[in-house]
Amino acid sequence: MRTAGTAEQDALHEAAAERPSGDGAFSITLENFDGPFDLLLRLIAKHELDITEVALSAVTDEFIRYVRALDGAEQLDRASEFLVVAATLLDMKIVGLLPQGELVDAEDVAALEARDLLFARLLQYRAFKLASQWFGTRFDQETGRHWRSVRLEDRFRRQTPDLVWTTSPEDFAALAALAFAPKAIPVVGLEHLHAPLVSIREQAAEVAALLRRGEPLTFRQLIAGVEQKGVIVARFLAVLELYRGAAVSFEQLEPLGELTVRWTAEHWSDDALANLGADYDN
Amino acid sequence: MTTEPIAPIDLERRVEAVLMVADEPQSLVTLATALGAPVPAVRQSVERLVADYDGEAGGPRRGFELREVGGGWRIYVRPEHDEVVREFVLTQTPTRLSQAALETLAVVAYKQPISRPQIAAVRSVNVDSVVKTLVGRGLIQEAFTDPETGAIHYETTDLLLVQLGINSIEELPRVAPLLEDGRDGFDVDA
Amino acid sequence: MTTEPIAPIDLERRVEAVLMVADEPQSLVTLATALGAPVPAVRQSVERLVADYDGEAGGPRRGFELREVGGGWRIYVRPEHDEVVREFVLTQTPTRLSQAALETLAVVAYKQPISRPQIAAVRSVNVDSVVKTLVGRGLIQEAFTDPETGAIHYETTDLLLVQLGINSIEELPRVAPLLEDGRDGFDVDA
Repeated sequence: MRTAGTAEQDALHEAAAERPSGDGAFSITLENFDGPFDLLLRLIAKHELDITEVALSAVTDEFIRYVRALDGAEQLDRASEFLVVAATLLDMKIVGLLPQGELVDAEDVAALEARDLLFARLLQYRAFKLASQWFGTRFDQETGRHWRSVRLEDRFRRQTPDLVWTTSPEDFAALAALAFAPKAIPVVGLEHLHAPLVSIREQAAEVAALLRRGEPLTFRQLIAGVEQKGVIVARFLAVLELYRGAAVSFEQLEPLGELTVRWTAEHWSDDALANLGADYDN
Repeated sequence: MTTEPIAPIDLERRVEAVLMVADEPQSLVTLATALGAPVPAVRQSVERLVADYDGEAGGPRRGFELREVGGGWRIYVRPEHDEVVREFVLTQTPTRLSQAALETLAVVAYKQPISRPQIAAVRSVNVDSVVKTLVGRGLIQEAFTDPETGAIHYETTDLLLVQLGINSIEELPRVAPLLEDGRDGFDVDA
Repeated sequence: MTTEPIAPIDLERRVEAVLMVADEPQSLVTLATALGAPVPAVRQSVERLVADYDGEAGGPRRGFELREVGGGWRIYVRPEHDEVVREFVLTQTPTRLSQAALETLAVVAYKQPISRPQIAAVRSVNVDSVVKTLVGRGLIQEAFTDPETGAIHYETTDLLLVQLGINSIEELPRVAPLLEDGRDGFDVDA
């Protein structure tokens, strides 16, 4: 079994800051932590596994346990980020438990393909993580360098063309307001849903607004008056996303029958919409 | 009006003179335009000045050097004197980039032009605020907007090259070895 | 602790390194303090550099020269290259301020007097070169130097008022984010 470079491994170990929690279960602090791939890399480093090694069941267990621990209300949106990775790992674990040798059915093949895809993305993620170290080092080196950039000699300064000034006091004040405005305004990240597309997030907001009045509604009622097919699809996906976020529950008495949706979230904040539907952003 | 060709030695002195007032790296083309000399002649002059300041033309190794950075030439203090100079000029160093920002920057640098959703897919997290930071620092900029999806694509700027102390994006270390199944790639820096 | 005396040749290199990045003429005393060398040694180094750049030490007569102005030493373009340099400066100087320069100017206007690090904190970028441009354009000027930190504080000039077509900085429209933290920047003397 190959292990990753030791220097990097040490760094990963440090960053992971693992500690046994009260019940003895493994846990990882969220500080300086950067999403599912990061977690996966840290778990792999902790077990000194080559990331192409299939014997990942220990890592899978920890990963799944971690995802389960995310189950707090404020972590719901985060947890959704992990679902794809977690599902892939579970598939891999199932394949790992099967007798080695022949692959019997398409599901196993799909799991292996998913594994390859996961590894490919993990490798890519790790490659850029390593490349970023080079960036960091270069930035630090160059910050210490000094270059000649001195005030222009007076005799040349007098020769420079006059400034063309077109800014009114009002524009000037607007510029100041822009500069003084707090930089990181917490916004719902709708920007990466682009103009012609239908926003699942917006549709989710619609659905939430309709359902939060209290009365359960059928899906038919939820799409009443909507004519564009895209909007109907997005609204349906939004319902599924809200279900995934434990904000709504379904009732369907018979297959293909009327679907009744009920608002069930006790603590709801519109912030939860921020990451909703992120999987559809591509 | 015909212009006399400038003797090489004079051209070197003129390049030197212009570099004394320039506050950005100067490309050979800009220098050639300003000096009314052909680009190859300017290139030779610059090369001779580099050697000259490096002490390879009979003179001393100067306390300064001529460096190509971000697609242009600029006078730098030689690294061994940076410490002395630091105590001297009060420059203000920018705050360091976060690890997340560095990693996002690396993704953009190697995969440009790239859209935010594409960056997010590589990073597996939401990158909106980090992209905003990098644009604000002038390290990346909008390249174009995809007419179909409306997605803004980003590319790196010349300022990034200057701050990395490199001359073109091709000077970045190759990322391919890092992507190969982990055999050698990950040991590169060990 | 005793310090090794610096060899004359090394001292020359350090002096030229400092002079390459220094904005203002530097007195021998300032140089000596910064370099940790005795004033007479620095004087000799400066004298040798003057001769060196003038081509009297075996090397070429440089495109730049070391001149004493107002009690200090600074590197200037040699007058015989003035014309070329003037041409270069003309083509390089834009007639409009960049967006970054305008925003920085707005920050100074509303928060003056303000130091470079303070401006950088608001703008969250390095503002050294932009401040230099604004000073060069005569739109801002040094107000005072903080005796403790040594940080230069900047204020706007009458030229800015003229450009904006107003009589005093109080005539600028009020800005909401400034009002929120209780002081709008203009109530200081109210």
